Amino acid sequence: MIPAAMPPALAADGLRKSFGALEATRGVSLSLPPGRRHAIIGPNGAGKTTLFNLLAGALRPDAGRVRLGSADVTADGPDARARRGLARSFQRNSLFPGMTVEAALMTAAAIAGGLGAVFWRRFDRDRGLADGAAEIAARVGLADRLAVPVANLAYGAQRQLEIGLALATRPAVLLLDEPTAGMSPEETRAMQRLLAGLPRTITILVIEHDMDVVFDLAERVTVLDYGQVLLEGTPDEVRASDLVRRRYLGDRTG
Amino acid sequence: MVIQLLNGMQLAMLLFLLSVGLSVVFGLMRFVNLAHGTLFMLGAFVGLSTVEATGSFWWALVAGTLASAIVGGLLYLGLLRRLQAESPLKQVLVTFGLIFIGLEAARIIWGDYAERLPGPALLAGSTALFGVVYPTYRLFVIGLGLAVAAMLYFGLERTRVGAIIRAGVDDRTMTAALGIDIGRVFFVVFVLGCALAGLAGVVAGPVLSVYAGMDMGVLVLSLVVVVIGGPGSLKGAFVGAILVGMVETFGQVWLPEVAGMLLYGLMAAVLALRPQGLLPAGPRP
Amino acid sequence: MKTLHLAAAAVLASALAAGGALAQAPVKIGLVLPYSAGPFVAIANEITDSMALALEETGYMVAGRKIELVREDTTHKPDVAQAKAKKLVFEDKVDMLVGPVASAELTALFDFAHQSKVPLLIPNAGDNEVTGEKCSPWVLRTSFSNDQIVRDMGTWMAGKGYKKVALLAFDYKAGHQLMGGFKKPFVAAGGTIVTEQYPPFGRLSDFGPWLGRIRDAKPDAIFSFFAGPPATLLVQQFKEFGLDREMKLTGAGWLVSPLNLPSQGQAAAGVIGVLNYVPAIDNPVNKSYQERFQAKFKRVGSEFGAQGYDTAKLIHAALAQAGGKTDDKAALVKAMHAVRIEGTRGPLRIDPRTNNVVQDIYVFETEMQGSAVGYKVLDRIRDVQDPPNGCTLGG
Amino acid sequence: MTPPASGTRHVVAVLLAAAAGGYWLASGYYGKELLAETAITAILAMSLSLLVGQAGLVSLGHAAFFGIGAYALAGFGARLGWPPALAMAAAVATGAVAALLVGLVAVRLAGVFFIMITLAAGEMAHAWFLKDRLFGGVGGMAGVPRLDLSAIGIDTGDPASFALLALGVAILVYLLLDRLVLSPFGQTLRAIHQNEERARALGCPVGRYKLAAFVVAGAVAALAGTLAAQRSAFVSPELLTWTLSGEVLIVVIVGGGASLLGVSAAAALWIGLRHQLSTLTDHWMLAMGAIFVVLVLVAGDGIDGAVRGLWRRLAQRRGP
Repeated sequence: MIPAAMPPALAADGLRKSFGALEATRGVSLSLPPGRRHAIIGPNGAGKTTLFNLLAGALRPDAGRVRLGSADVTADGPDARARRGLARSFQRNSLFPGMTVEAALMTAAAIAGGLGAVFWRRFDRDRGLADGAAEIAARVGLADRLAVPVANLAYGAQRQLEIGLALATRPAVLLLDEPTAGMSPEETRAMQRLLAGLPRTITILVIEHDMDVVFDLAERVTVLDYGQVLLEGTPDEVRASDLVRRRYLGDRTG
Repeated sequence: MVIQLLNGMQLAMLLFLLSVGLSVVFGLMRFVNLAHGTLFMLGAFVGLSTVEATGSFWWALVAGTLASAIVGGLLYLGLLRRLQAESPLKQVLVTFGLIFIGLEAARIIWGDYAERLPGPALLAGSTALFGVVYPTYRLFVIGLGLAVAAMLYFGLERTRVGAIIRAGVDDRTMTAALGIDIGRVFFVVFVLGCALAGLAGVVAGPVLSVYAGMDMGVLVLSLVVVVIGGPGSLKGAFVGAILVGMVETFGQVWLPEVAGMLLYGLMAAVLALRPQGLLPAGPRP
Repeated sequence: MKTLHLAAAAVLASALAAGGALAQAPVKIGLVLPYSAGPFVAIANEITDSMALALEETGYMVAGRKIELVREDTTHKPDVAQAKAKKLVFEDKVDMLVGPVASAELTALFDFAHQSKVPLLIPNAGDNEVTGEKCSPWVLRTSFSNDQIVRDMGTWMAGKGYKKVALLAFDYKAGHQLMGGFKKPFVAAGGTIVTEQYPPFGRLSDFGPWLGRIRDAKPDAIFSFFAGPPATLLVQQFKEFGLDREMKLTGAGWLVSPLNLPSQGQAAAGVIGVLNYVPAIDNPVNKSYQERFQAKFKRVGSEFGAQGYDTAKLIHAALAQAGGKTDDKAALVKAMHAVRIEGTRGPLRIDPRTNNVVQDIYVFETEMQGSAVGYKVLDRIRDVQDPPNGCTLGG
Repeated sequence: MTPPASGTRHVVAVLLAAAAGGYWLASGYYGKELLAETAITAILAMSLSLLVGQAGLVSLGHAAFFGIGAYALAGFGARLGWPPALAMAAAVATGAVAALLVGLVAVRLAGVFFIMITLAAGEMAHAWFLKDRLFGGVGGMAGVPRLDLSAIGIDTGDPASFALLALGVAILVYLLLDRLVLSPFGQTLRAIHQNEERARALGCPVGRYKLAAFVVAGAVAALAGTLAAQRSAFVSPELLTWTLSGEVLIVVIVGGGASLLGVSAAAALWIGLRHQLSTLTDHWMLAMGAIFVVLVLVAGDGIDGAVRGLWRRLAQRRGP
């Protein structure tokens, strides 16, 4: 008997999704072993966001399957997938504008920890949640801004909190939707450092436009084009590919 | 049976005149105007006073329609415009407050007694139709409703303003981005809706009685029409009105035990299964 | 209650101490009526205005005491009606209550009046049970019971050749009481009920559907019970659908109340009604009432006003009989039982067996009188008195 | 949206309770009635505040659960003859079940559509009781029993005692809901209100939480209904009209939506104002309507926000 291989942390198999006549995702398959850093790139309209939403559970595929570890989560919504250890960030900041940084991080941890059903304890006096929030804040570089209302944070700091909220759920798999979108070069470098410092217990899949970020972080890269996988390989392989250069990189880097 | 159908149709056309403005305003601005019924009542009362002064139903029709349009326009400019960016909650509450203001104002001006708005002599009596004898005035109501529906349909489908309104219902930001003054379109639509509510009030005068509080019953009915048909949709308002008119008419006779709950049940079912309404306006994601 | 008696005793004592030189405290009558909201505002005002007319005739005086009306608004809410009644009794120390109009408010008031032993005079609400099985020694009715209005109408109509009748009323308690009260004697007198239609209560309504069904049943007449805007609707639609050529429209007289005539117009002509009052009643009290009412308010006084007027008359007569004394409420009620008055409706008294009024009932018809619709009395049924109906006040 | 600092909150709560107590001592008979009505309205408003202020669910059918609680008490207590305490508990449970049934459908909708479906549900309940025969239809039914507290020496038949009972229940409801609002559950509701998509992405089964809030609010509204039925020993379809739902919604918004104490104060304001105005004129609704239109327009954050704004300004003035 052959011992079963460790299942991939996140896998997609033959995902398809159409909007009316438009086929946005046409049979995409992916497999991320635990701890992998994986990036998805592709020109605008290649179907990156649709694929991301299919993986996060915001969209249901017309065909194909999504697996988280050993579980088939194809039929699950985003909340059920989150409870199975999947966390995501949003391309446009999606925060809790009425809370402080600390409260937002505590809230995220409370929801992910299933504490939301607790109605007899004080939320704001939960030491465990507060300590966790402080730890996450330190990790995303917001340790000195715990008491600041989210709405008052600068854009870059809001992006950091965006990652922080996802991390607060203690995810096994982290989906990042353009984490450096709209950031200054300086902020981008800070974000790069943040991402590089994340522990290997977290499997990461990132959609990103900034190729420096991609090639710095990713161990494998999937290039999407017209809703299909054009190529999957190591960053070097992708960089070396004529096909990719013609279809995509060429336009940018010349 | 024919009589019941005509009865249902007559009620449906009244509800259509009343609801179409509410529906388009709802669809275009996501704005729930609970005071819409109050403008219906205003039309009826102004019509009543006009008949008393001039003796002419037709002048009443004009005056009631104009009065509701003017008051509606003033309300919009002075009050409701500010609420557009606000949550639906505030709109509901402010217009809810307006209901009571309108009710009491009507009592102060026109008193507590129910009165009748006499119909035009031209339309008195009955007409034989489809083998039944039916009140002529009610046939006029049906005809008027159909005529207004046809005019609105033509206006929406064939004119530039109509195209802008349809575009606005479909995608408000996009329409604004095209450089169209969406605020002015809202205003025109709002005032037109109020005018139709006033028209409905005058037209209803000879069929129902005119009294302070006559708006309360029809308001909820017109909300049912809007929700069932699909907010913002002319066809929806038309079909919704016919559905509500028929369910009211036939339900009360055939299923008197549950008639009171029937319409609300229908409304809840539509909301639960097809929240965009039966005939939603335009494509929506 | 103890404090109330103590307070009254204190007032009495101080009055005696002053050797009667001090003016006595006024008799207070608390009015619990829907003045500000709901469909009965007009009725509330007419009752109050007419009571004031009656009391004006007496100079607001009885046996040396002033009479004072204390108004409280129920806002058409039963719980408010009850709270306001309590306020009148415990804070304003009224000697009796008059009210309400709506049956829901009466249900809310009834138990309070019964338990607090303060006389409650009902100026307009007809629920049979209130002076029947549920009767209270403290709740008196100067208006009518539903059964009293229609009991003799069945026999009357059968006698006039209306043998096949369709019943039409809203589907609620009063509707069923009035239709039931009509039906039994009518059938006993040889009549047939060909159909009974009960539209749901309280909807924006169209009688078309029911009139269609009634037409199919081919009755000689419709007997109906509606008031306010629905009554207007029915009267108009009956004509519009041409039913007036096939049958007679009859009903409890509120159908063509003076309050409705302005909105009903000429369609109201030719309706037969039965009621405890109609403006055309030919007696001196009514004539003077109508003259004064019309002079003051520029319209015809309705049955609601007449009931208010008679209520005030009866209260005044009872107070006079009791020598203006109001401390002993039981004696006051006894005085109300004892007095006989001539009211707008003819002779009136309160039946001690049921606490319901004993009065004449009028059958009338509306007709064109000049350019407007007026009333013609067809028949007068004298001294209509309810049987105890389960009320045990008579022992 | 963040709950107020605990210290001030307790001070305000004690002040409000003291004001109610002072009024109880000073008022006459009718004052006790008004006090009981205020306490009941406050309970109803606090229950709606949980929906509107915390979870962001604007219901225009909340009076339905109020009425269902009242009718259920009449049913269990008067028709079936259960002991009042048991009947009250059963009535609250009935309100919860009714809210569960409505909520299952309603929480799937958002914004205006949620408003519309709660309106429809409320109107259905209203139509039902208009038509029913068991409870007297339009005319309503009297004879609803009051809670029997003679064992602990309280005669609830006495209006002064009943006002205290209603106040006591209001305080209990406040303590309970305050706990709920400050708990992780309350925080989760606020998170959903602020950003439903994010809450879902964090793993929150949003629908279930909304449903839970809806059921709790329905149960508390039913509790208020049982008190209302006891106050007048009477139930009628008036308890379920949609205009009552609208009035309570106004009270909640004027009170600041999320602040339990704010909405309680607004309930007192509402009852007091209505009483004062209606003694002045039969057209009091005109004035009430105008006042509330202005309040809703001007005081964006309600009483709670206005008081806090004033506090801040005063604090600033005292500062450097």
